[in-house]
Amino acid sequence: MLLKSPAGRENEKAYMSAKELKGAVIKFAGDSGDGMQLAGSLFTSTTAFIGNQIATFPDFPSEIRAPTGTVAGVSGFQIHFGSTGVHSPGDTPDVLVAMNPAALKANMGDLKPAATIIVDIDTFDRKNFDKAGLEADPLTDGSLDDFQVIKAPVTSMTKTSLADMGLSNKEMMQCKNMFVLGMVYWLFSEPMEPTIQFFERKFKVNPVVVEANKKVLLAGYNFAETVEAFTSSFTVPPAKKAPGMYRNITGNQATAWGFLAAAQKAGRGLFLGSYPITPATDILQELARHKWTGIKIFQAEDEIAGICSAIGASFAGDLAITTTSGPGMALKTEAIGLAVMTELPLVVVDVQRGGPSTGLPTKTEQADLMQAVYGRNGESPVVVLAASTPADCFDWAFEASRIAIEHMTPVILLSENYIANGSEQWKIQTLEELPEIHPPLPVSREEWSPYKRQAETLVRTWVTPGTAGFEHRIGGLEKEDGSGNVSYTPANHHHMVKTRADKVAKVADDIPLQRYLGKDANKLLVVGWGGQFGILVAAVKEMQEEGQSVGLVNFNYIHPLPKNTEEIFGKFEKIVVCELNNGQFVKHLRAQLPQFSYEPFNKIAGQPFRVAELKRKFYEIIERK
Amino acid sequence: MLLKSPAGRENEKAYMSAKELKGAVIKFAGDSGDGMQLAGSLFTSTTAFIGNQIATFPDFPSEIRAPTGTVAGVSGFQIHFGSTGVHSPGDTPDVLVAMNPAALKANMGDLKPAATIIVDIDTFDRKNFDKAGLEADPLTDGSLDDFQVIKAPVTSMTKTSLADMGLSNKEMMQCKNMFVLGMVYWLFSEPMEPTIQFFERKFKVNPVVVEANKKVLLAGYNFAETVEAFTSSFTVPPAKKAPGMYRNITGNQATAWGFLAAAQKAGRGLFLGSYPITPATDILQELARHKWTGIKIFQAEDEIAGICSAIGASFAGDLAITTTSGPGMALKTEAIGLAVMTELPLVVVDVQRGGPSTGLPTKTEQADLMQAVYGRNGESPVVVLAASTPADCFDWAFEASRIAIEHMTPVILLSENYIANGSEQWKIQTLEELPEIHPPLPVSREEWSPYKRQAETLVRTWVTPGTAGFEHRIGGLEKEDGSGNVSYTPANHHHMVKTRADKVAKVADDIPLQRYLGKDANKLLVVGWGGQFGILVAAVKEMQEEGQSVGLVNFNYIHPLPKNTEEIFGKFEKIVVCELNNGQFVKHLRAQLPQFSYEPFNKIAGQPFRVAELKRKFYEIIERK
Amino acid sequence: MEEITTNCVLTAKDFASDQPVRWCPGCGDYAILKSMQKALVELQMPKERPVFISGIGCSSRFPYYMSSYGFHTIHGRAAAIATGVRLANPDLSVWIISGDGDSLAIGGNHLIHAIRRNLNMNLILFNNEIYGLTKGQYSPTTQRGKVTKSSPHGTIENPFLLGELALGAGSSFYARVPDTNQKLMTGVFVEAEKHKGFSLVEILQNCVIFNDNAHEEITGKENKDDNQVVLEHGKPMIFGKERNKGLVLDCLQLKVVTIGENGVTEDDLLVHDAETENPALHQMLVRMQLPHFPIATGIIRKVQTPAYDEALREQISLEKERSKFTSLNHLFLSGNVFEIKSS
Amino acid sequence: MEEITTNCVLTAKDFASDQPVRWCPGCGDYAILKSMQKALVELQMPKERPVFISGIGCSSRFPYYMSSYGFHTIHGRAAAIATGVRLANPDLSVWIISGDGDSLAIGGNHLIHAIRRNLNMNLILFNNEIYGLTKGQYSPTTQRGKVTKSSPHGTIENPFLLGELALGAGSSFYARVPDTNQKLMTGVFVEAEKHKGFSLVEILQNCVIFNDNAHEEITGKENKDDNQVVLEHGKPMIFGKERNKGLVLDCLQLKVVTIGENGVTEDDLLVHDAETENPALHQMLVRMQLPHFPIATGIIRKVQTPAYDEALREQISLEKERSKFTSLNHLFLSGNVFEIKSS
Ligand SMILES: Cc1ncc(C[n+]2csc(CCOP(=O)(O)OP(=O)(O)O)c2C)c(N)n1
Ligand SMILES: Cc1ncc(C[n+]2csc(CCOP(=O)(O)OP(=O)(O)O)c2C)c(N)n1
Ligand code: SF4
Ligand code: SF4
Ligand SMILES: [Mg+2]
Ligand SMILES: [Mg+2]
Repeated sequence: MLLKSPAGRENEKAYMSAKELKGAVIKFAGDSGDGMQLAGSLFTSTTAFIGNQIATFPDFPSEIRAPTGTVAGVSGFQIHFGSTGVHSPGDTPDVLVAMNPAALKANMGDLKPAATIIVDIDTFDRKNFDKAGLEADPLTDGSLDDFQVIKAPVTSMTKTSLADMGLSNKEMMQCKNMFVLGMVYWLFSEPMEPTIQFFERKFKVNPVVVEANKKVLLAGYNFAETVEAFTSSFTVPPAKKAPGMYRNITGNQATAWGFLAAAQKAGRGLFLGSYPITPATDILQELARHKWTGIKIFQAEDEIAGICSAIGASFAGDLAITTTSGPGMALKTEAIGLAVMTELPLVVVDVQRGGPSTGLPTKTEQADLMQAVYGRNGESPVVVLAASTPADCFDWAFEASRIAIEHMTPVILLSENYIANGSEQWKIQTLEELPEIHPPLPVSREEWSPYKRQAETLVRTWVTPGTAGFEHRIGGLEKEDGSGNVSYTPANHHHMVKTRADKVAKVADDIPLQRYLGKDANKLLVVGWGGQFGILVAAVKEMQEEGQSVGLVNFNYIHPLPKNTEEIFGKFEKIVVCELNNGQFVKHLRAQLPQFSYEPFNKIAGQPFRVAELKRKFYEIIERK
Repeated sequence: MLLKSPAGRENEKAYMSAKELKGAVIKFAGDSGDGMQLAGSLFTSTTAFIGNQIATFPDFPSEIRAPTGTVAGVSGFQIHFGSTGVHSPGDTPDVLVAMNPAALKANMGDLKPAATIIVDIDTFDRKNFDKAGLEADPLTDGSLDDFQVIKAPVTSMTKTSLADMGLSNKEMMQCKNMFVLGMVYWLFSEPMEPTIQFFERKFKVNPVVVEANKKVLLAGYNFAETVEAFTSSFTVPPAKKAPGMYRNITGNQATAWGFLAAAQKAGRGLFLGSYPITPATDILQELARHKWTGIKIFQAEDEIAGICSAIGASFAGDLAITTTSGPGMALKTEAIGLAVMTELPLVVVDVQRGGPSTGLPTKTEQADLMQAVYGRNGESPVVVLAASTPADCFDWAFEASRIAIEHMTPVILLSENYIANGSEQWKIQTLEELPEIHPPLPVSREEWSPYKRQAETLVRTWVTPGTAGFEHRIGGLEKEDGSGNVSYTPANHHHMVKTRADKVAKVADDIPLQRYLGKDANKLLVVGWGGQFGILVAAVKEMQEEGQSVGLVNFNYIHPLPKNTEEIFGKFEKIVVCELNNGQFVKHLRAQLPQFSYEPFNKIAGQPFRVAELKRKFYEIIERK
Repeated sequence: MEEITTNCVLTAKDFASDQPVRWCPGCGDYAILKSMQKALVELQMPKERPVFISGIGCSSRFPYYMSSYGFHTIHGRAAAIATGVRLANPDLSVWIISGDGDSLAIGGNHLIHAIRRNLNMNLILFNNEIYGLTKGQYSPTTQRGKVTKSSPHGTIENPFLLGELALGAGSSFYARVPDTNQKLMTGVFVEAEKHKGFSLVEILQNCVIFNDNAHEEITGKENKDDNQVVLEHGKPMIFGKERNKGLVLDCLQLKVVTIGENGVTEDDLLVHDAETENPALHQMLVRMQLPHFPIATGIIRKVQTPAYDEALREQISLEKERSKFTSLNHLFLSGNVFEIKSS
Repeated sequence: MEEITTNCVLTAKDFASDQPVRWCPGCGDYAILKSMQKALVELQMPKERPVFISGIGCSSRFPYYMSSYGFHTIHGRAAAIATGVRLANPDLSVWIISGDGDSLAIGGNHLIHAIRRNLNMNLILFNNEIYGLTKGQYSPTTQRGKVTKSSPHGTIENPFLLGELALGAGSSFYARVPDTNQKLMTGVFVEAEKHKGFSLVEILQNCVIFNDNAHEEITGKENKDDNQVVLEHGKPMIFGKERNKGLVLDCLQLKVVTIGENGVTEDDLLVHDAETENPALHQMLVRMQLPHFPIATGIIRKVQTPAYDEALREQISLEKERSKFTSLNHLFLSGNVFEIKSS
C-alpha cells in the first residue's frame, strides 16, 4: 500500500493503485450526540473543495436528543460525490460508518452489495444490542457475510490518542467522529488540510480543542492505513465543471439568498413574515443573519400573522415572502385568497414534509401539491413553482419573486425536506449575472385606476401608500374591474373570476419552454416534479445507457404548465408520473391535459426515491404489453 | 270578474275563469326595510298550506341596512309554486312586485315575456330615479312595453286605509308589504286566512298591529279586484304528493334538524363548535334554540377553535360537528388533517358562498369543492358529500353523521347559499322512520388496540376517555397501524397513507348506487352536483319532453363517487358537467375517471343556473358535430 | 411615476371618499368617521400618508369611506397586516379599524401580540358588544346573560374587559371614548397618533339594530355626567352633573366621594397620571363598573416603552455598520468558496 | 363493551406509560412528569379519568408518557380541543399540557378565551422561554435582548408576563412553580384540579439545550430562597435564606423589608389572600421582578367565578324543563304543518 501524505495529493500522481471511481456514496450514522452531521459536512466540504460533484442528505430524528443507542435515535448524513453523474445523494451507500449497533441495524438493509462497513467495535455489546432491539450480534450472526466489515476500536483509540491532554471523558467522546472521518479520508484518498484549517478557524480561541481534533483525525487516518484493514482504497477524480466560483450550499440557504438577490434586482425592500416550523425554519434563521441587507424580519405569533404581515408589507411596496411547511401552509390558505383578490405580489414557500397533520416532521414528501394548487375557498388561482435541487432553490426563489412582482400575484414555491436540508455545489451567481425585475408601475395619473390592467398580461399596477394623488382602497370583497370598487354585479363577478384565472394562465407566456431529456426517445416518458429530479435523472440516464427509449421531464413550473408540455407528452407512447405522494401531480395533469393517459408511480415512505426501484418500475412498464 | 271570498276557496268550485296554471314564479322586491322577506314567507306558507309544491330563494344585500332606494339595497324573495315540476325557485318571474324604481331596475331583465309587474307608483319620482341610477322613467320610456304593468298607489293607499288608527308614519309604512301581498293573493286566487291567523298569533299582545295588517292586506286584495287592473287572475291547483305530514323548511334549518336526529339515532350527545359566518350562521342559531335536546353549543372565538372543540368532543364520544362557509373552511384545514390522522368522526358543514376571499358573502356559488376534496397538507383523504335541495339537507346531515361515525372519518358536507336560505316542503320524517347509526365499539379488551381495524371497512374503534381498561393516547404524528404508537418507519407510513385512502374509498361499499334520470337516453349526459339539482332537473325534463335523448345525474356523494358512476357515464355519447364555479367537479372527475371526456359548463355570477341558459347550452352540444 | 403633492390646506370633507356610506341610519359608526376626518385635519395629514387597515365587520367598512389609502382585509387579521405595512414603510400613519368581534374574537391573538410588541400604530376598536355584520350574535364583550341571536337563552360567558386585557398584555396607550362625544374622540385620535407606540382606542359604539342602547347608561344625555369620569392627565378625577363627585384611593380600592361632604375637597381627589409606568391605578380605573363607580373615559394610560418598529430599524442600521459583508456578491463569495478554472 | 374497574390503590408508577421518555437528559420536563404522577395518586384518580391534551412542542409529548387517556394534538390548539372534551364529558379530569410557544404564540387566543370562559380544566404551561422542539427560536416569553437561533442580534420584543396577561383576561386560578420544586408542584397540581374553573399553572422550566439556566436566578440552590417568595393563602409573605425578609404595601407599590430592621415585625407583613376577588394585589405580586423584588411562586390567585361548562349544563337542564318540546318528533311536527291524505 502506498503512502499518501494528507496534503501531498496535488503533487503526487503516483497513487494509482487506488481504484479510480466515478463516484461513491458514504453514509455516516450514529447517535444524535455522535457528531455525524459535522463529520458529514466536513467530508462534503473537502470533496467539494477538490472539485467533485456532490449531493448530500442529512436525516435525523425528530427528538432533540433521542434516547442514545436506539434505532429511533439514529442520526445520519449521506453524501454522494463523484466526477460525473451525481444527481442525488445516492440510493445505496458504498461505505457505511456505524457508530453503534443501532446505526448498523438502521442502515444495513440499504447497502450496495459488497459495501464497506466501518463499525465502532467498542460499542458492540449486549447492552447496546438490547437498546437497538437486536437479538444477536450482527457482526457474528452471519448477516454481514457479504460485506467488508472493518471493526475499528473507535472509542478506545480516541481515548488513547487523547490520553495525555487532560480532557474530560465527555470532551474526548466528542472527538470520536474525527476518528472515523480520518479513516474515510484515507479510504478515499482525500486531503485532510481543509478539515484541519476548519478546526483552526472554528476553535481559534481554544487551541486545546484544535489539537485534540487534529490528533484524533490523524489517528483515524493512520489507523486505516496501518491496520491494512481495507482491501483497497479509492480515488474519485474531480468533476468536469463549467469554470467559475463554486460553494457548497443547502436548499434552504439557497432559497434565502435567492430572495435577497431578487429584492435587490427589483429595487425593493425585502420583508419576511414567518413562524418557525421544521423543515422551513432555516430560511428564517439564515435571513435573520442578514439584517445588514436591510431585510425586515418579522417572527410572527403564528403562521397567519406571518403571511398577513407579508401581505401588509406587499401592499406597502416590499417584496414580501412567508416561509412554512405543510401544517403552517394549511393555516395560510385564507390569507392567500386575500392576496389573490387584491392581486398583490407575495411569495409563499412551503418546504414539504411528511403528512397528513403533524405527520413525519423531519421526513421528506411531495404531498402538498394539491393544497398549493387548489386549497383555498372560491376560485383562487395562484402560480405554483417547485425547486428541484439544493442549489437551484436559489433560482426558483428568484423566479418566484420575479413572477410575483411582474404578474402581481401570489406565487407558491414548493421545496421539500430532501433538497432543503441537502446540499450540493452551487455555481455562484453574482448580482450582475441576474436579470432585472420590473415592478408594474402606472404610466400617468390620468389614465390610471387601481384595477386597470396591462392588456396582454392582465396585470394591474402596484401603487403603494404614501404616493400622493393615487390614494385608493383595496380589499377582499369582489372588485369591479378597472375601478377596483366593491361590486356585487353578477356579470362582473364572472368576468373577474375568469380574469384572475387568465392572468395566472398568461404567466405561461413569460416562462421558458419545458426542457426534457431524451429527444430521440419515444417509448416511455418519465414525468417528475420538484426535488426528485436528481434521482430521476440518474435512473433515466442509466436506462438510456442500457439502450432504452426513455425520456424524462421534471417540472418546476407546476401551474401554469409550460406551453410545450402537450407537445412533449405527445411524443411518447407511455407516461409514468413519479412522486413522493399518493398521486397528486398525476391528478393535476389529468385535470390540465386530460387527453393523455398517465400511470402513477408513488412512494410515500418519508424517503426519496431510489434509482433501483425506479428502474424496476420503468422496465416493468416498458415490458408490459 | 267573479267574486272570490278569501276563505271560500275550498268550497267554491266556480271560479274557473281564473286561468289554471301548472305553476308560477313571483318575485317580491324592494328596499331592505320594505318587508319583502316577510311578504314572501307568508305567501310561501299559504301556498304550501293549500298543497302546492314550492321552492323559494331569498336574495338580500350584504349590508345590514343598505342605502334606501339604491340598486345595491334591493332585497328580494322569489317563490316558485305549482302542482308539479317545481324543482327550483324558477328562472324568470311571471309576476314582479317592485316597491320602488331600484327594485324594478334590478329585476326587469329577468322577467318572463309578458310578465305582470306590480309597482308602487308613489315611489316613481325623480329622486328615486336618481338613487336607482335611472336616466328616465322606465314606466314611460317604453322599456316595459311588452309587459303588463300594474301601477298601484301602494304607499298612499296604505296610508289611507290606516288613516283613522292613530299610527305613526313609520308604523304605517311597515304595512305596505301587506298591500302588495293582498294584491298577489287576489291574482293567484289564494286564501288570506292563514296570513290573518299568522297576524293574530304573532302580534297577540298588540291588537292594533293585527288590525292594521289585516286592513292593509284586505285593502290590497280589494284594490286588485276593484280596479280590474289585471287582465286575468290565475289559480294553481294543489300538487299531487305522497301522503304524509309536510312543513316548509329552509336548507339551514333542515341541516340543523338532521344532526339532531342523527345524534339521537346514534345514541350519542350532539356537540356543535362554530363561529358565525354568512350564510352558515343560521344552523348555529337554529341549534342554539334547542338546548332542550341536550345539545352542547359552543360559539367559539374563531373557526379554528370551533373545529378543534368539535374534535375534542368527538374524542370524548359526542357526535361532533362544525359549521362554516368558505373563508372559515380555509381556517379549518389544519385541524381536519388532525381528525384524518386520529381517525375520529367529525362533520364539517361548508355552506358555500361566492369567493375567493371575502368575495360575495351573500351570493351563491359551488367553488369550495376542490378545497373540500384536496385542501389539506399531506395525503389527507376525507369523505365529501353535497346536499341538493333545502329539504334534503336533512338527509345529508344525517348521512354525513352516519358515515362519520360508522367509518371513523371526517366528512365534509357541502351546502350552498342557494339551498341553505331557500325553502321547500319537507315531508316530515319521524325518528322511527330513520335508520339506526352504529358507533364502532370494541368487542373485548383482549383483542383490542387503538388502531386495530375492522377487516372489510378498515374502521378502527371509538373508545372514549373514561372507559376503564382501554386507556390510550392518540395524536397527529404518524401512527403505527394496530398499536397506534408513534412510528417513523418508512414502510408503516406508506401502509398508513394507503390505508387511510382505502378506508375512505371503501365508503363506496356502504352507499347506494347513483340514481339518474333518462334510462333510455344516450346522447348527452348532464352532470351536476349539490344544490343546482332542481334547476338541472327542470332543464333536462323539458328537453326530454321536447324529445331529446338527454340524461341527468346529480351527485351527492362527491368523494368517494358511487360505484356505478363509471357505468352511467359509459352509456352516453357526451358528458357536460354543469357547476357554479370555474370547473372543479370536472377536474375531480378527470382525476377519478380519466377514461371519459367531459365538457365543462360553468357559471360564476353568484347566482343559480337558469333553465333557459342550460337548455341553450345543451342544445348547442347536441347539435355540435 | 409622476407624484402629485397636495399642498393646499385640507378640510374634513377632503378625507371623505366618493363611496356612499352604507351603515344603518343612526349607527354610532358615523360619529367615528367624522371625528377621524377632523383629527386628520388637526394633524395636518396629507391625504397620501394615512393608511386605514380593517378586518371584517360593519366597522371594518370604514376604509372605503376615507379618501386616503385603505385596505379592507380579512376577519381578525388587520393588526397583523398593519404590522407588515408599518415595518415596510415607517413614514405612513397607520390606523387599524376593527370591531369587538374582529379584534377580540378571531383576532384576539394578533391584538395582544401587537400590544406587546408596541408597534407604532393606532387601533380604533368599535365596541358595540355584538357581531353587527353577521346580524346579531354575541361577542366576547357582550354582557353576561344577554339574549342575542346565538344566545336565545342568554349568554353564559364572562366578557373581556378590553382595558384590563390590554394592560395585561403590556399596553402603552389605552383610551376609552363613547361614540357620543365627538370632541373627546377627535382629541384622543390626535394623541393616539402622536404617541410613539401602539395606541389602543376603545370606542363605546352603539349598534342601533342588534344591540341598541348597550352603552345607554354611560352615554345617555341623562346619565352621561354621573356615570362617566372623563380622565385628563394632571387633572383631578372629578365627575357628576354638578361636578361634585370624585375618586379617592382607599387601600387597594377606589372610592367615590362627594366634594363638600365629610370635609372632602377637590384637593383630596386622585389626580390622573396617565404617564406613570406603574399600571396599578390604571388597572383599577379600567375596572370601574356601574352602578358603584362611574366608567372611566379619556386617555387612561400613555407611557413610553420601546417600539418594535423603531428597534428593528435601529438593529438594521447597526448591522449595516458592523456587518462584515458589504454586498450580496461579497456574501455569496465569502467562506468556503473555490474556483474552477477553464481547463 | 365490557368495562374494567380499577379498584386497587394506584402508585405514581402506574401512571407511567410503556413508551420510552424522549426528552433530553437534564430537561426540566422530567420533574413535571413525576409531580403529575404523584398528584394523580394524591387525588386518588382512577386511570381512566384524567385526560391529557397537549399541543406541539417538547412539552407536548407529555401525554405519551402517561398511562391514562391522552391526545397529542396540533400546535396551539390544545385549549380549544380540551374545551370540547370538557363539554362533552363532565366526569373527566381534563389537563392541558402546553409550552410558552404553544400557548402564548400560536395558541394565545385560545388561552385568553379559555381563561375568560373559565371552563373547569387545568392548563400546565411549561415556560422555558424558548421554542425547544424546533431547536431554539425565541418565544413570546423570551427575555428582551436574548440571542437565539432566530434572533442572532438579540430579540427586540417585550415579553409577555404570563401572570399579568392571565389576570387581564380574568383568570380565576393562577399559580407559578419552578421545575426544581417538585413538592410545591405536586401540591399546586392537586389544588388546580380541585379548583372549579380554569386553573393555569405556569412552570418555570429549564431547557438544558437551548435556553439553559434561564430561570437559574430563581431556581439555583444559592438563589432560590432569596429570590423567591413562596406564597401561601393566609400566610405572611416571608422569604429569604434566613426567612427574615418580607413584603409590605407602600401606597400602590410593594416594598421589600427586613424583619428586625427599622422595627419591622412579622405582623407588619402582607398576608397572602389568594381568594380575594380584587385582583389589585395579585397583579402587583405577579409583576414583581428581580433584582428589586423576589419572584412570587405558589398559588397567587384562586377565586370563584362562574364556570362555563357548569353554566351550560344548568342551561341545558333548565331548557329541558321549560321547553315546549318534548321530543324531536314533537319539534318536527310543530308549527305550520299540514297533512296530505292519500287520495
Ligand atoms: C374567517 C371569517 N369568519 C367569520 C366571518 C363572518 N364575520 C364577519 S364580521 C363578523 C363579526 C363582526 O363583529 P364585529 O367585529 O364586532 O364588527 P361589527 O359588525 O359589530 O362592527 C363575523 C363573525 C368572516 N367574514 N370571516
Ligand atoms: C402549525 C404549526 N406551526 C409550527 C409548528 C412548529 N413548532 C412545533 S413546536 C413549536 C414551538 C414549541 O415551543 P414551546 O411551545 O415553547 O414548546 P417547547 O418545545 O419549548 O416545550 C413550533 C414552532 C408546528 N408543529 N405546527
Ligand atoms: S348593524 Fe349595527 S353596527 Fe352594523 S351598521 Fe347597522 S347599526 Fe351599525
Ligand atoms: S430541547 Fe429543551 S425543552 Fe426540549 S427536551 Fe431538550 S431540554 Fe427539554
Ligand atoms: Mg361588534
Ligand atoms: Mg418553550
